[in-house]
Amino acid sequence: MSPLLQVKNVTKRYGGLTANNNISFDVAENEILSVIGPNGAGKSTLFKMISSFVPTTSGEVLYRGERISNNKPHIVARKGIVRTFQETTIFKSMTVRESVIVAQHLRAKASLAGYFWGSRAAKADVAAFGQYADELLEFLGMSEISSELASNLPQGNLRALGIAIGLATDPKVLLLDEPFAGMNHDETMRMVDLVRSVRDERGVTVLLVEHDMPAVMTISDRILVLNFGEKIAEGTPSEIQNNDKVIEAYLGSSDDEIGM
Amino acid sequence: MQRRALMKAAMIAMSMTALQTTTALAENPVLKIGFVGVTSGPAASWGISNQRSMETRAAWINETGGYKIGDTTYDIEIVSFDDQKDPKRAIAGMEKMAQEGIHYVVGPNVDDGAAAVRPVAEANGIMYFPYAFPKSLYTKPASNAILGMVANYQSGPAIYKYLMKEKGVKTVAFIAANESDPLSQRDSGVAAAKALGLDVVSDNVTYQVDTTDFTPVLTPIMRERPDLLVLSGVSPANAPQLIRSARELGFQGVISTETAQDAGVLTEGAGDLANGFISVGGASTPELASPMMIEFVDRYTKMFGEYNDESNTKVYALEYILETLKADPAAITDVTAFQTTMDRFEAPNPYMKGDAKLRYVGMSSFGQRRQVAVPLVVNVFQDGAFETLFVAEVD
Amino acid sequence: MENITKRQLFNVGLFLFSIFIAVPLIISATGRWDFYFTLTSVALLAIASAGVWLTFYIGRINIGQGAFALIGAYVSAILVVKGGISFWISLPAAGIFAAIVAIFIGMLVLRLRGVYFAMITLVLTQVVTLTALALPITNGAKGISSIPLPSGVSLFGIPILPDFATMANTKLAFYYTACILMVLTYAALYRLVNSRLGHLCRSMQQNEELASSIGVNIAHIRIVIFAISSFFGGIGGAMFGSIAQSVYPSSFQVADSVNFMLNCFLGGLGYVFGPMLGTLVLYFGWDLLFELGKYQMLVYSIILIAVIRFLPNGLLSLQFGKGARK
Amino acid sequence: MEQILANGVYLGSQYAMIALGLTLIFALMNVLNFAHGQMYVIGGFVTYTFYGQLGVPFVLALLMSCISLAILGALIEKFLFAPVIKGSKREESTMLLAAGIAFLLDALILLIFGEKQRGVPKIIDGVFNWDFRVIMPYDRILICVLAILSIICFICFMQYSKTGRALRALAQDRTAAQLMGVNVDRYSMIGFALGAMLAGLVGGLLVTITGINLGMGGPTSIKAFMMVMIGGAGVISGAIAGGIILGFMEAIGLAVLSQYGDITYLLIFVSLMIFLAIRPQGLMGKPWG
Repeated sequence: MSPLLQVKNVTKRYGGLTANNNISFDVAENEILSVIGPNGAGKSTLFKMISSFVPTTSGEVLYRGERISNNKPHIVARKGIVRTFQETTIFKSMTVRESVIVAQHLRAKASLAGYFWGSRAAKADVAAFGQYADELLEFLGMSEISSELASNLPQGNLRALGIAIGLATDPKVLLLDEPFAGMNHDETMRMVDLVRSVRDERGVTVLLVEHDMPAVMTISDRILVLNFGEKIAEGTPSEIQNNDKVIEAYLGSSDDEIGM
Repeated sequence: MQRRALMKAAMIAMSMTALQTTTALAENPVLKIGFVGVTSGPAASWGISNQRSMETRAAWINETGGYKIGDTTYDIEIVSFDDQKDPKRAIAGMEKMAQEGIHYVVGPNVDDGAAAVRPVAEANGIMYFPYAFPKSLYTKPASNAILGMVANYQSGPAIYKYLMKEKGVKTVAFIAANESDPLSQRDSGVAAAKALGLDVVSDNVTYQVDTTDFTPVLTPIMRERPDLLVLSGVSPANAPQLIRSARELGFQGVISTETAQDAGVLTEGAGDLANGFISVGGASTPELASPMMIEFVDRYTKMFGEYNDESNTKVYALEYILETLKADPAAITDVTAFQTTMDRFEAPNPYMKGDAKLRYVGMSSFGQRRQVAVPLVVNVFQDGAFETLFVAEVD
Repeated sequence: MENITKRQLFNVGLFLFSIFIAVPLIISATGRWDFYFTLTSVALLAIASAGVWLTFYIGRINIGQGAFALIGAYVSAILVVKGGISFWISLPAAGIFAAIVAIFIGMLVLRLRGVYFAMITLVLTQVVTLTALALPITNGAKGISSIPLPSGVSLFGIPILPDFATMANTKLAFYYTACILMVLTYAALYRLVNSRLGHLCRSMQQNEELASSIGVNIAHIRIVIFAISSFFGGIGGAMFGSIAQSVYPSSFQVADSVNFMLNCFLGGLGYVFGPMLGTLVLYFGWDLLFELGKYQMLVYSIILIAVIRFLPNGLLSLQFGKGARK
Repeated sequence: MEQILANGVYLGSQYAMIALGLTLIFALMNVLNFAHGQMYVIGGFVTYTFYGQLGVPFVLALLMSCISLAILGALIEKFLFAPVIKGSKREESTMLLAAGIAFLLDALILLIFGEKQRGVPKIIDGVFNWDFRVIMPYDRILICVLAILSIICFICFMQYSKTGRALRALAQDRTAAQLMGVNVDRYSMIGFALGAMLAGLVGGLLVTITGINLGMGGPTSIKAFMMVMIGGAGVISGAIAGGIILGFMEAIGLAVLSQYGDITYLLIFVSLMIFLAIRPQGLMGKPWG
């Protein structure tokens, strides 16, 4: 069986700076794969290339054998590869529920004009969107805050909202950008459970970039380690924990906890 | 608290409005004459000189007991509307005039405004005196516009002819601002010059109205070394700078324009460099000004602190309206009576020495009498004041 | 969003009643006939402002609506004068032509944001004015004047629209036409904003990256919105040309573009009907202050500053209170 | 060719100064100051009144322009912009305020200084003429030199003085500056005053050459916007570059394109649009959301 997502010899250069150098790996269906690495290792850039937010300098990303890199983000999203954001990138003045409804854009059956005129299909869509939003928020345990304005949410909920927005698009692959950053232990564990259930109950393949080592070790099926734009290791959590190169990379920059 | 502050502001505005409307109570019935033109923004000086000459004259009339038309003596009230040089506003202004029951309006100051108000003026029976030159405003079927000054296609040829004869001018260059009015004036100027046999060496150099440095604009023209440089439709603000730049670039020929200018502005902006600059003016030069003109200038200066020579050409419209009404009192409310009177109207010109007449002309340019006969006074600037170069008539 | 409350229905009814019945009644009672033109202008400028508001809705400051209004005015004038086509056909044609131009220009400039977009649209206004001055078809500096009034339209011999030229009171006819167009525009705008396209616009206004990550083709929607916006501009401009019966390169200029934008700010960017109110206050306000003579501009600007100082989110924020509604 | 160069330097230096004030205000508070041109005009009229009317020495009159505009700018910031920025949901709302202020200043200029074009006596007579290859009146050369000197002073001020450094920190990141202990409110006001002062200074300088009238305000603002956009919004080097580029564009454009007559400016504007479309953040700017 061919892997769901293949990253093949991907390189990104910004001027003279190499952010990613010749990186290759595969992601299997229904897997949780984490990308880790010290600050500036090029994790975010890798994510941006997979979701086509930036073009690759060379190499390509394949989804079910089809090339998705160097494309428009919305086209990649349409194929089912959806990313969330590192920062608090949200729809500030929408409520949680509104955000989730808007995010179901790709599930719409009626045309934009249909919505304008209020066609039957559009009405059906609207009803379906609302229902699905409630369902999703229930699933994510966010029902109580569904009518809160996004800009009023505390940080932990913001990340959950990010995931909710991502999930609302019905993704096949969800790219989570540092879902645990800035969370305490309890919050992190709750999020770990959530990500797991997303995979288990919704059949979504999850790719995540993270700093929080314990969380990554608990959640991941496999881990990919980057350092200075190079892939230095790939394997199961226990393999990674015992990998000399990884230990060296992390010892060499033990002081940084937050960052790219 | 915020709401209260806002309310307060609104109240103040309203009470100010109320205060303004309580105009001087006079025993005479009031005859309202309108003005629609630009009195704010970049072109403010055109409209303001216009409005102020009307207000000066009205105040003068009222002070001396009013104006007798037929058996009634009227006080004159000037109702002004600032159209901000926007044709849309000009229409609103003309509507406002109709609302006030006004049948005689001076303005607008520019081509687009004058064209835009035409439907309103014709529908509401308003005669208006634009300072805009397009012939379509004055030729049939247009009926209600009367050109309030000498058009450049009338003054231009006269000036060129004079310069050809007196100064041996053979080549001419035109420069205009990149706007409707100046461009139209340039085109008709070029046509007139060609018809006279002048060699037009440059006619497509334009400048933006907001130009602050004319040197780069003028450089290509200077290479052609024309005998005459015509500043088509130049605004009083730009004229001194153009003159200064041209002279500083070493231009030796004659510079002229067909619009009215202010001597003070020229002195301040270009000083001696403006000597010899030819423009079209009214009748305020000492050689021509009647005692009445001198008194007018006096009163204007007292009222507004400073005279504007542009008003020399703008003093006439109100006088024409009043004199024509005097000739036919029925015309106060009936513009068709006014229009018929126009064909035979004649009165002495109070602002000029000699026996100049006020009458309506324009047969040769428009095919109907839709222009005021103001003397075509061509002035030359010399050491801070205008001198009359020659005077001609328009038919 | 689908359920219109009774209160809203009542408000709409009240609004329609006031513009179509109450205003004409009040005008004929008070004899202030000049208000017709002013209100007609307000309606038409409000249409163009609605377009600007729509571009604000995708997070773009549009100071180029004057350009599209001018394009619309010229297209209609040229079709009517040189092509001999009925005004009623030239009106949508003007809108569509403006929209097509917007699509081409939009493809070039819509990726700009913030002040950069604002600036380039401002330059666009100048470009269109200068083009109108330079082109032979627009008659250059001389403009197009003596445009005939809208002619009558009949379908299968049944008159649908009267011939304006034979009318005794074109003011009223233009007023009604402008009001109907305005009502249609705002109804469409309201529908649009509350339909999925509107939601997508809002998502783009708040975060374009996130919007594209959920599969929104932001480039496409921007162009669609810009085209609709310019369509409104074209319609407003064409109608104005018909009232003034003349079009000049200076009929719509930078000052107009800026005013369209100010209308939106003044009314409130968060409210669909903001630009309508903003236009009414800004344009009508100027006329009402007419009595002040040379202090008109002074008082006008002071009031404007006071409004923005105390109601920085627009006039309509007064009614809805802080933070209410979207 | 030499003439074009000279024209370009002259125009560029004065444009750059106009753009500097605008970009400073923009960088500090994200306000596109529509009233910048009006401030320039007021500066011109103040110098005109003191130098042209009252006979005060030119330098003193210039100083009066600077002081009065700085005060005006500070007041406008403190009582209008600062509260509006705080209370408004979308920061673009300040554009309405800026436009309102532009209207207000226009009205005040008309009431106080009148509608006429004003000019002052030449500060130096004579024309520098290098064999008809470069013709430049001496007063222009002087103003050009003064403008360049002012720009250098301004850059030094921003680089080396404490205030300048605080302003730059503020421009870069408001929140960070606040954390670093910069008094944001105070420095916003100082920055705005400085920006207004620059406008007044140019007005005062240029009144000796071009004169001044109330109509110059709006167009000057628009021109300044263009320069800022060419160079990149909110970047000081960008404003200078933008000013010089626009200056040269006009000088060269008018010389090279003059054969195309009426469409010279059309071509200039269209090329500007194309440039911005290709390089949306200008030469040196950072994209602004």
